[in-house]
Amino acid sequence: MRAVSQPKLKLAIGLGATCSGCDMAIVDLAEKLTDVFKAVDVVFWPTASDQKLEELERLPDGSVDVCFYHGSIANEENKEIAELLRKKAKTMIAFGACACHGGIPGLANLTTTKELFATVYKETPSTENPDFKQPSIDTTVSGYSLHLPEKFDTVQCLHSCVNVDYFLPGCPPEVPLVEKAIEAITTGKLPEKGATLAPNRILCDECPRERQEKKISKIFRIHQTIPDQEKCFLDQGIICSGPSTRMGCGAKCIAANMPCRGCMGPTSKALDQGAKMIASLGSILGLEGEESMSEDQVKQLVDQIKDPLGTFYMFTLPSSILKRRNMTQK
Amino acid sequence: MQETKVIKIDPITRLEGHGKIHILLNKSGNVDEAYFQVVELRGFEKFCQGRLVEEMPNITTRICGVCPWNHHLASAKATDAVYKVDPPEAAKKIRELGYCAFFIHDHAIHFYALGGPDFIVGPGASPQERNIAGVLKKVGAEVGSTVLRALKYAHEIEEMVGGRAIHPVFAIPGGVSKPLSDSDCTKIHEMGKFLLDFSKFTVNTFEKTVLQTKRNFDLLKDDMYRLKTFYMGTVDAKGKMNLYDGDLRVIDPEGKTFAQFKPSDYLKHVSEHVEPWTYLKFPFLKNVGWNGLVEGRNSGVYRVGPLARFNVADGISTPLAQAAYEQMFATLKRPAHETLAYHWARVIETLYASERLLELVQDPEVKSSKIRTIPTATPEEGVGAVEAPRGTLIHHYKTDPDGIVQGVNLIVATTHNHAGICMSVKKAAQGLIKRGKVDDEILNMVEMAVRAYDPCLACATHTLPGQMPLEVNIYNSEKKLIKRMRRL
Amino acid sequence: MTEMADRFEPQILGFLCNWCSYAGADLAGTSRTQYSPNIRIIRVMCSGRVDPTFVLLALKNGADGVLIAGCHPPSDCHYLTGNLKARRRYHLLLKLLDQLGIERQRVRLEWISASEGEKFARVVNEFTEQIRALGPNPLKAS
Amino acid sequence: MPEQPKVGVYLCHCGTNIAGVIDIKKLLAYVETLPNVAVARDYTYMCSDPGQQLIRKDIHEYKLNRVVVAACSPALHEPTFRKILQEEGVSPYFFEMANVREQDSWVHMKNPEEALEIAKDTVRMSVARTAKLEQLEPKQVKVGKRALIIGGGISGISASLDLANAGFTVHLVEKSPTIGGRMAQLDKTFPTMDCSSCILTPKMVSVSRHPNIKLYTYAEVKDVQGFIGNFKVKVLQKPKYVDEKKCTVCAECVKVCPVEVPDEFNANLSWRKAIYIPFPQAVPPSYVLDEENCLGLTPLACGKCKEACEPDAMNYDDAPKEIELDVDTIIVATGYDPYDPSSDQEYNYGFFQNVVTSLEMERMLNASGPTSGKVLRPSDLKEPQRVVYVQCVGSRNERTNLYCSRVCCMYAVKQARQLKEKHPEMEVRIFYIDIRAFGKGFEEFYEKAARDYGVLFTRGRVAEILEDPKNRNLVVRAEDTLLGSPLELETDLVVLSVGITPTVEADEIHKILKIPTGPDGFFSEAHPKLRPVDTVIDGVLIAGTAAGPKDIPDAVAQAKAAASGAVSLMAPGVYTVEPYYALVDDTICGGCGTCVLLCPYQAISMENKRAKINEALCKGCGVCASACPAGAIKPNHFTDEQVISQIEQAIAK
Repeated sequence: MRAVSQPKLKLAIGLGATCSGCDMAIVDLAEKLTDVFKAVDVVFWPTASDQKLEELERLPDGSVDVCFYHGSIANEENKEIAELLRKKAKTMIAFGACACHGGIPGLANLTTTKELFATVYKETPSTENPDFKQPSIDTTVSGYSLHLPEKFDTVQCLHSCVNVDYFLPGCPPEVPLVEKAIEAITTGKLPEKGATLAPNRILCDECPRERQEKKISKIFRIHQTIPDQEKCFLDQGIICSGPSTRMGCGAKCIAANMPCRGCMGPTSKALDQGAKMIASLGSILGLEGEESMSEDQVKQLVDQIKDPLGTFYMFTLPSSILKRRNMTQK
Repeated sequence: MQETKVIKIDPITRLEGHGKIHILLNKSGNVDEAYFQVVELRGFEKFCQGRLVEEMPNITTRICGVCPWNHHLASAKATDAVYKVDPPEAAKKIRELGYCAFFIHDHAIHFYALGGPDFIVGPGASPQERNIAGVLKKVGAEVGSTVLRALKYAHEIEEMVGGRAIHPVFAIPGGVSKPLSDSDCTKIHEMGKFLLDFSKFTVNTFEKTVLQTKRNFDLLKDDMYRLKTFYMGTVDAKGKMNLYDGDLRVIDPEGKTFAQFKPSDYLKHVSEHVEPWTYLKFPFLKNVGWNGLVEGRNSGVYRVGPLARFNVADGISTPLAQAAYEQMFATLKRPAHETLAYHWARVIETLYASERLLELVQDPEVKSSKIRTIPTATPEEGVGAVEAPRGTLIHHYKTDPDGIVQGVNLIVATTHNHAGICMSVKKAAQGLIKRGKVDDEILNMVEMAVRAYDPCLACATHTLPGQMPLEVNIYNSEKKLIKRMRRL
Repeated sequence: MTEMADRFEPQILGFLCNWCSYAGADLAGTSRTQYSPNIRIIRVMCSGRVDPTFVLLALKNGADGVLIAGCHPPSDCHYLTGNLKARRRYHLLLKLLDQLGIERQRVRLEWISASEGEKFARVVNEFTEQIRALGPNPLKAS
Repeated sequence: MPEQPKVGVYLCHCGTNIAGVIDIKKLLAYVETLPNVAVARDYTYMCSDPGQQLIRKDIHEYKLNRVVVAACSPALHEPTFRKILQEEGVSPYFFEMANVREQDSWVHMKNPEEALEIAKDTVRMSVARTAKLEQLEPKQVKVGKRALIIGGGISGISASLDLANAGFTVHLVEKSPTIGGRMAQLDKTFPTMDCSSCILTPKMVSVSRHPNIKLYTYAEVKDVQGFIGNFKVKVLQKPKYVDEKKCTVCAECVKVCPVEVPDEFNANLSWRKAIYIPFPQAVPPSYVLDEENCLGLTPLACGKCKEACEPDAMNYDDAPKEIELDVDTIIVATGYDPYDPSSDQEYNYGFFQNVVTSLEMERMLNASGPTSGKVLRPSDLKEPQRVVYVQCVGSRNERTNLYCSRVCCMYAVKQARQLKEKHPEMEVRIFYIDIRAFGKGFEEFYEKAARDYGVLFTRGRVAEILEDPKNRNLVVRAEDTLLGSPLELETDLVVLSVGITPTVEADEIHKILKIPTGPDGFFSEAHPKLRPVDTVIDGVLIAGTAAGPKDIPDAVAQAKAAASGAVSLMAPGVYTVEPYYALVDDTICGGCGTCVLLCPYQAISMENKRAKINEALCKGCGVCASACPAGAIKPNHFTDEQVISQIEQAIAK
């Protein structure tokens, strides 16, 4: 632990488009690691205590040692806040799946604000909106204009908006990782910038299940079978993103007998988690008897995978190579 | 100074989710109008289309990291319905067991960290004080460690049952993924006992700090914090309050049962109204109709959440909670319209959740390994509802024969309460802001009206949350900004 | 020539396996078979080396079409079965492209042996016209 | 940290091949603007000595550490230029070839502007790629002096003798009870007309006598593991039930054996016993008892041969032997099977007795054959007066095989001549598409057959063969494509000149050794011109008809080539493996096991939760690398970074 004499580390916890699960994770952390938190001085954490934005604005640039930023950038306000925090913080850490990779809300990149409004404010069965009123950026009510921040068509992860020094993935990041990170920060033992503060191996490394050399002939969906708790999911024909996903989460989902969906994102050597899943699954699926397989049989085989995008990019669409669905297609 | 002002409270702190409040003052500086805005939207309803329906329990937890459990379970129940499967009793009980732990966790955090400070530390205290630290200072550090321990235990139980506490993964169509071992149950039982004591203590703390503190109790009963609306909540077969399953019951402002129905029939009873100035919709009772943000019998506005559950239920199935429930309605006339009484009902629910958790963990069935029913029917459509800490939560899915989601509809607690919150804000503001006089205490007391609902805008907007920073903008009659106070 | 000027000229990127398709392309050369000048070629050892990541990158970098060419299945593959892996990945990738709103016709898998110089030329011509009809890669703008 | 790349770019005119289409000046001007390019030049022939000198000079003058040559296909001159770098002290793997001839100037001759653009893009991609190239160290493996030769036909025999004579140990594995193969079945060989067995038998004997040759007949290769210098071979030898050493070939057993079966050596035109010797000159000279046909391998069932055997060579307890061999190189000489025409309805082979194959004819012509040299028609065992040959049966036909079997024309002419020699009065007619007489002395041989022997040649494919049920005479319907008139003629005997097809066993070997086959099923060479006897598997070579149809001289020539190929691999004692193998990044791999079964060479294994790649087994295809969900596998010289650098430059912005 660090010497008490040192000045406390100034920590800011900022947020954009987030489910606040990351906040909760930090609360847990505070519960579990009171002594770690003794070493830091939370100068800014809107979720947990009252602070005025002015206080943050008044702080000299770079006066905050570290900022944990969670959530993605989904509207103009998120962007402003991210930029402000970047100015104030010496070290900017993308905290959690949304900030690192876009997270599940990043799946909104499959659509546009326009489509989304149509669904939410019109098509949903409980909505009663015959003349399709929809939220607008500026509305005048009883003579006053109310402003709504504009929602971006494309959800961005933090590093596509501001310069990020470190990445702390997970949905939400697991306590041991955050603990290590804070440890590294307080002791000034951070790796070189741009690093991800989690092991660079894949989940299988910490997965206790027994594995075979991979070959799959039939895909099972989780509700269709009762997985053997001792055996690798893929060996049982259940899609698991573990092989394309960074370890460090403690394989808790696996322990709960549920396959990995990739919230930690890919390793530093894999550019695009989804593409990698396609390459690996495409290789091991139908490996047996591949020589005698007809084109049609191959098609049927891969048709067992109903939602490749949703399954393989569940957490990383905004940080993937194509980032979003192309909407110009006729 | 006789200028027209707009006070923009943006954003409100110590709330989950993202929103703004605008208070419009008239020439005399009194409150003319008040608007409560939810400023973000993620559109799960849209991008969940095309997903595998069995993944929905995992996807929809990300609507909210504060209350992922209710989404996880409502979603799982919806997928049960989509696949027309009835999970084994054990699975249902395991789901409810974890849910109880989550309720304790969520309610405790709200009482001690988010809502409580207003009473315990006092609405006038400085912002730096008005937080969990301040609370612990007031109630004593040893209490602090008890609270932290309780949160830790609840968290551990959630993790044991759900795989993870934040964003659990265990519930799937037809049951749960993992059974509970004997040793799990023993541990849970031990921790459960502590949680029960903790809940009793919390109820006492509430009584001491709120009921027996005149200033606070007056505040609680003050008319500016009262709202006469319909209420909706879940009741079991015996009409008792239930958090995991049951019928939805609606009572009118006088307390008479207005409707009782299966969640799957919600469309016959609930509709949503859209306003252009907020991303959040306004649900209302279809059979009363939308008449704007007004109180009373002729307005379709209804409220959900702890107070609503207490108002609609005929009682609570566990002894201690039942006693506290009776005591509450001995003090307040039923149905209770005092918005701040949400806090009271909330702490009593903590007690219920602890009692129920102990009941369940001692039920031999939760150790059964029969926790899955494999679906055989062709998936079509299904509704799943639970009582979230903040009120009724409804998930509704349609799929194609492959189980690919075609349509999603979500109505979450804070959305049900949206109209209520708006009206509470206006009422409180009208009661508090006179002749343009606005200070931090006043603003905070306005926020208190909102905080009572413990609104989770993360949920409400399913929709990007982040908590609600507070911004106060005072404009002159030319709508020029002359003063700004903003919290983030 | 002038009216050709404003005609859309697709830019196609081809991943050719070293042993069959690249040699096939060479044969087209040695036999002086002329074909559309719209393809740029990257040599890989085997069609099984082509990572879907490469295809997405090519599209992201503005390629209007991507050709993957390897040895004829089942057994011509110099590495015995690399082409079969390529085929399965390809069909899975097409499903992903659908979901990403990219016309699946922009990515094409062909079997071209070392002796099929003519076929290589024909494939490039066909593919060029197919993409021409499809129009430019929508991602080019971004 | 890799040092800053200094790239030298060299544009080859290739005479006018490139410069005639691509404006080299413009290209040069463009190339000079590219990042990292220290020097760019053009020259008429980069591969020429002066051309090479340019590069050598610049490497020192400009301290070049990367070289790009824009010229022909890397398949041609990559080795040439790599050698230059090596000699000048730069790693040869820092070289990149931009193919602007085969894939540019030659295919866009009428489109010089576009050709120039393509050249720019191609060179730009190459230059970008060189920046990502890595220093690679070729691997050395020890290689001993032991060779395995699969197949004891003339190719296998020649290769064995050459290697054995050069002092190498040879394990020769033959599936049938004797070596000799197809050649032993032939009577005479074209164009020299010398007797096949007269030239073959001595070689067979010297194989059996050679101290360096270990012979395994009646045996098949079941499994091969490992790599050059370290092949582990499993051979399964079937029981002969006769002790070769004791057997005196007295034939007493044959006399008593009650079982008769068709004699495959005589193309099933005669009968043999269950205990038999394939042919008198068989090597090893011993009888063999084939168990499928024997009554029962026990005195109870029969046991007559055992009683009859003076030297007591019979051993009913003989059992299959599994033999394990360690060898350094392998030559595959599995030979061919004659095409089976049964499935071609038009010829009615198998229905009309008097339709025979050329191999059947060959056996009839043989003095020690089933008819002791007499040509008889099967229906009535009379000597035919009219014989018709049908060419290209099972060759040059999209319904059967597209390729030319290369020997049918000549053996048909040869047999025709033999027939005319025996029966000058006989009418022998050959229906042909065109006579392919390309070999040494072939044309003369063919001329002579027509001119001096009066063999009749009719150009045209036989459409169908009909039979007169009474006398079993045949009617051949064809079109004389020279006269352009249909023609129908009666004949006594039809000989189908059947082609050459890969053996059934070849497919087994293809799977065991993992050497690819072409569409026709023959083994593929590593390079059709430059490496005709090598396969893609280091240390595995091919010879004879296993690699494609050929006649005896070509087969022997190729066998000798394979032998010398094997020598050049084994003689140095070490072999250098191209460093195109894949590496596993241990800091990434989590041991998911995805890659293991994908490797066609079983080069990947799991060692304490990490994938491990055997560099000597790996051929660098990169399937594992693309499949690795962790991105942990890097295939040398085709790494993600290298390919991506090309992708990023491919599309002119």
